[in-house]
Amino acid sequence: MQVNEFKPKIVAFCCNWCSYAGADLAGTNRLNYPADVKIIRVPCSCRVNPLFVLRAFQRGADGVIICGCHPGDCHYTTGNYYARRRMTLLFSMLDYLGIEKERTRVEWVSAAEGAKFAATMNDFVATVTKLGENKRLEDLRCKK
Amino acid sequence: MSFSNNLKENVIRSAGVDPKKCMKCGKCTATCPNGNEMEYKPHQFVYMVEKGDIEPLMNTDSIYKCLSCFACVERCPRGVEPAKFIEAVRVAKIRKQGENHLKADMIPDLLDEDLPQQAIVTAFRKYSK
Amino acid sequence: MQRIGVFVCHCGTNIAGTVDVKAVAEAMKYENGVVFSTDYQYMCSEAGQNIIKDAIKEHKLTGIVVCSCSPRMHEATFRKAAQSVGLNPYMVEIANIREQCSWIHKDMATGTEKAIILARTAVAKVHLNAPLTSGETPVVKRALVIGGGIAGIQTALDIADAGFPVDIVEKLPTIGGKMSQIDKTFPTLDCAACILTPKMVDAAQNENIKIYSYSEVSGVKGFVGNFEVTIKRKARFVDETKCTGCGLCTEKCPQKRVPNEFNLGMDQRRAIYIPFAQAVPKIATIDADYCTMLKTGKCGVCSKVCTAGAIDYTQKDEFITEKYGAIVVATGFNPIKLDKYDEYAYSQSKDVITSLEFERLTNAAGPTAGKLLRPSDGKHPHKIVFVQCVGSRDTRECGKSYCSKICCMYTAKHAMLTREKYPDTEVYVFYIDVRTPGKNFDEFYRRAVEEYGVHYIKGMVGKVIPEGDKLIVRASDLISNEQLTIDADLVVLAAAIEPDKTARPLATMLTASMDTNDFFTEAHPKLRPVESPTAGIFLSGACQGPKDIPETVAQASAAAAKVIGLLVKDKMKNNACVAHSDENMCNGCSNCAKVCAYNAISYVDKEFRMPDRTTRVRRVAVVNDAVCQGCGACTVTCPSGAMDLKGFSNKQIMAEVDAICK
Amino acid sequence: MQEVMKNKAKELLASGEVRAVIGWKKGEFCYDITPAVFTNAEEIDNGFIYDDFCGANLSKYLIKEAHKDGKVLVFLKPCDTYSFNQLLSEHRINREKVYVVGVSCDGKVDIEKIKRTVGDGIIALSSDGDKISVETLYDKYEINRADALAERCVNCKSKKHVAYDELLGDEGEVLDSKRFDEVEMIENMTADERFEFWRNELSRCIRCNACRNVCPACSCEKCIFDNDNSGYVNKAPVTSFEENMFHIIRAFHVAGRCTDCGECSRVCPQGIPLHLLNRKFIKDINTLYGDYQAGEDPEARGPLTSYTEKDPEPSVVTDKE
Repeated sequence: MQVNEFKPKIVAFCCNWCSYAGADLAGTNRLNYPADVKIIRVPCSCRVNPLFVLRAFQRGADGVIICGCHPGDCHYTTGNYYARRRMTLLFSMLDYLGIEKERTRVEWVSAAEGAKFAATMNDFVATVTKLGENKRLEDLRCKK
Repeated sequence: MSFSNNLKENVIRSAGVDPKKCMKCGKCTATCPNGNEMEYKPHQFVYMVEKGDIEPLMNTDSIYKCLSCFACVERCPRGVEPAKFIEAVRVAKIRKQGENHLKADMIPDLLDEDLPQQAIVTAFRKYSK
Repeated sequence: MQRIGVFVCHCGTNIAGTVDVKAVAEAMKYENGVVFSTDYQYMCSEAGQNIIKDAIKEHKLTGIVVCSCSPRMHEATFRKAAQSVGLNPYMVEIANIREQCSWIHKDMATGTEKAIILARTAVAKVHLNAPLTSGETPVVKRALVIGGGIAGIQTALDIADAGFPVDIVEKLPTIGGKMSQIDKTFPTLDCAACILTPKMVDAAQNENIKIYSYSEVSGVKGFVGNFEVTIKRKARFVDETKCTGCGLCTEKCPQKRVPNEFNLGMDQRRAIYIPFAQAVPKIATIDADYCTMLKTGKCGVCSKVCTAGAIDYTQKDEFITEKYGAIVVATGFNPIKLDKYDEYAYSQSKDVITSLEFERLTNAAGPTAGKLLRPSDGKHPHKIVFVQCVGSRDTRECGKSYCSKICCMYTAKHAMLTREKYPDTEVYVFYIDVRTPGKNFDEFYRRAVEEYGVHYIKGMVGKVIPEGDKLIVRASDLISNEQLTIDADLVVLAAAIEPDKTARPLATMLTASMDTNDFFTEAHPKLRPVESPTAGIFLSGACQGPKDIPETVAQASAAAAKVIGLLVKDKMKNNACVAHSDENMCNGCSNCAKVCAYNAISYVDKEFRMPDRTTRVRRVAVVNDAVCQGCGACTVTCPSGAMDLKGFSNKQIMAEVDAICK
Repeated sequence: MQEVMKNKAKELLASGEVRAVIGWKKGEFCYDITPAVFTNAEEIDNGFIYDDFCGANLSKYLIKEAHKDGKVLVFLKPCDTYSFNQLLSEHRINREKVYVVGVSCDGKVDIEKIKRTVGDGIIALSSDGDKISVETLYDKYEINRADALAERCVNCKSKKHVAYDELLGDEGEVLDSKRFDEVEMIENMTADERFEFWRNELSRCIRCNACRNVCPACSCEKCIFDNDNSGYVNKAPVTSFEENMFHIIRAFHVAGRCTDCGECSRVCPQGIPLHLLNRKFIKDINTLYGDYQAGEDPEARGPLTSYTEKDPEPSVVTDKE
């Protein structure tokens, strides 16, 4: 086994009503996914400011994923529709700037989709691990 | 991909409408002025195209019984436009070399003095290449 | 500087099995601002809560972090515990080290490491937490029901029975709605009037119910608990307080040629009229479009015959304003206009009628006194064709893409009743599908076929051609795969139903959302079916989607229950985690209001003192705490960052991000 | 044209119809024309100018000027009227206090392009139809005007005014511009090339904030980068990340509101093609959510404050090949 195995830092923004509950369900069902994923609870995916995504990358995150209710099921009716447009445009811009687009993702996970949550995280961590450390968008001051 | 699948896709593509939109109400057949003359009625065209069952449609004279009056197109509640499938099947048939329903030299005998000019032109368009 | 306490829960072995809880508690002691850190078997137990309470008091904690199960589980528990010893409940943060840590990781080292990071993240957030208080707004204990059909009546009765005053606003001179026009009701075939009119009388006599008939809502201000509604009372030129409803004027009025809308124009009424015998309120109304006196100033017959002296030709529209805590929308439906369906010859032949017209033709109080006669020549029809899905499930512009839901059943009813009363009549029903989900519904439809001999034909009518006194119906029979031609005497079209035209402008006034078909949208399609996403607005009946009477009544009562649940509260506790706009930074650009699903944001012009001692008036956003639900959509759309969300502020979330990425 | 504009300005000032006039005046050099507020005929006679170098978009100045008492006259070129409309839709300008005079525009000249040919030391410039005569300390030159046109004018999107009270000169048409070609070229690079391209461009940023200060969409009362409470406060780039971050955030904040007036690139002292960031958002919005031109219709709802249920998923970006 490699000694200095790369462990990515993954920030997951989860909406309180669907995806955070989906993450809880993954736990209740003891579905394993890497410990590299750390979840931040937000009321709705529309609360996620593109600035938060950039901030995470600045502080050395290797991947950022945003999870919300499925379109049409938003607890606040329309929040995730706005989030969808914002994130699509942000990701497209990051890609345009040459940042690996695989480091960003939006996934709709309902409160009943514990298995999907775990599978999504496994897949995302694997993708980001393959990419390696985030070098293109990080602030060297923040890196220890 | 099998041949029949290709044929189905070709017919759907040249019809330019989606048979899956059909809710099988039968208003096309109800409204068809020539429906009882047809072996396969307009609603069957839609259904059979969707199933990929196109050979029988190509071999029936129903494709020539359709008057292209577009009553079914006008009245279809789902925008399926059955006449376009009939037209597409007919075109698929005619495009096969030598499968024309009428040969050009047969037409003079069939002409009738009272036949409107437009009908003659339509007949040429519809029954031959 | 905060004084933070950290409490790590073992949850038996649920957490302690894969997380070294002692190590987590120990690690937290060295975090900035943490003055106390401990672990315990079950933090949620009484003993565990006491540890928290004691520590808050002893160490003068200003914020706490509980490392335990999901906040969705016990956040409320720990907030309550904190509050009981004087710590603001919003100074409590939960680090979810069970569902999102111990339960998904297998080895102790990984679990412990992650738990420490999660705890540290929560500590970082608590540093920036501020005590929050939920605002409170008093609730006006009065409800408004818009629409006086069976939905509105039922909702009003239920609310009134619970002891709350409720007003019904009905645009027509009488309440009763569509149900009053219906003859019999499926699947029991009891007469509609027999079950509706007692309810109308109940509503009129109930002390808590006030009926504003011939009135419309013309303006809505305010928010949940505190709506201010302007009601336009249209001039009916009859003094409501004096009219006894004797009906003498409606017999003497010389203007006899007014199409009677209650019978869908199949007969005529006078210019002064009472819509039907059981109308509530039973007050005459003058139709200004036809009244000779109002148009030319010459006549005055009604005034002369009225012994009560109730006629007042000078009456004007009157506007009244009333406060309400909750508003129920019950604006109902109408059959669509069929002028775009020329193939069915509706506008060409009097004998092609809609199903609602058929109801009136079979109703004892209808234009034919209940005898089924053809509108054209008054003859008894011997062959009747019913056409279903006229305009329903039709994606063309003239149609409605949805299923109107009630037509299958009422057509079965019409067919059955016709065969029962007139066994010599042949009845054909053309259908695409027969949809009968409902208690005793399919049995009802089968009875029409099996006992009454109604001919159900799977197929559709393509064209109806009036020929002599016959209607030539050309149709398809898809089972036998042939075209049919039927020479019918009467054709009945089951026209699609659509929301009442008044619903759209009303929705704008209420800021309640609607779908593309103008049906009101519910707050959640499954779990909150009688509430609009706009707080304090409730939905009753067909305004939310096509419904039959039992469903309408069920929804009406459900809406009433929701309204009662709101009105019993003296004050409403608002969500504490609401958006807040910093007026010094706000540009007044309106982008936040555009994304707000609740219309919680309004704008005011405010005077600001400038550094050079001048003043400047700027437009700034103001969030209504009582309406904001705290989703945060506005915070992201705000370019200047003036808008922030309490409890989930930009700085708090970024502190969490920083802690995770450390 | 200049004389007509001067007369119009003087006429309205004299009649008391307007309190002030926002126009352009000469700066230190003959080519650095700057925006200016004129309050009397004398100032106009002495300083008002309208020539090939009046690139500045005057709409942003209305935010401050139109708050004071009395009406303000402003001269707007076609592209400026889009910014004006956008500011109106965001309630930043009181329409009643503005008298908009639309002026026709046949493209403005980019002094950097001229300098590339003639070098420094320009002392005089005059344009005559298709030619521009340049006199430097060292020599005289004549160059084609078309070769000196600013990039945004070469790819002009519209010569039509979308708002005005009065029009001087001829009204033009909305043009079928090739403004997205360059964006597409970058899109077609590999990720590594794109990263290199932008690193090369953005690393030159000195955070002078000129792009922000000139931008009509960047007109916040207080910019988050200057606000200690925002959590994003950041006044000068310390690392490469911050250069990226500043420009991404700025572009995102104006996404859906940017009218593509091109002022950011015009004023950038480092010559960073900032408009290519904004155009990327505009291009994405057009392809993903339907054509939208900010400022075209002040009543229209911006693409980021609206949605449809059938919007494409973010995976159109993250999963594309």
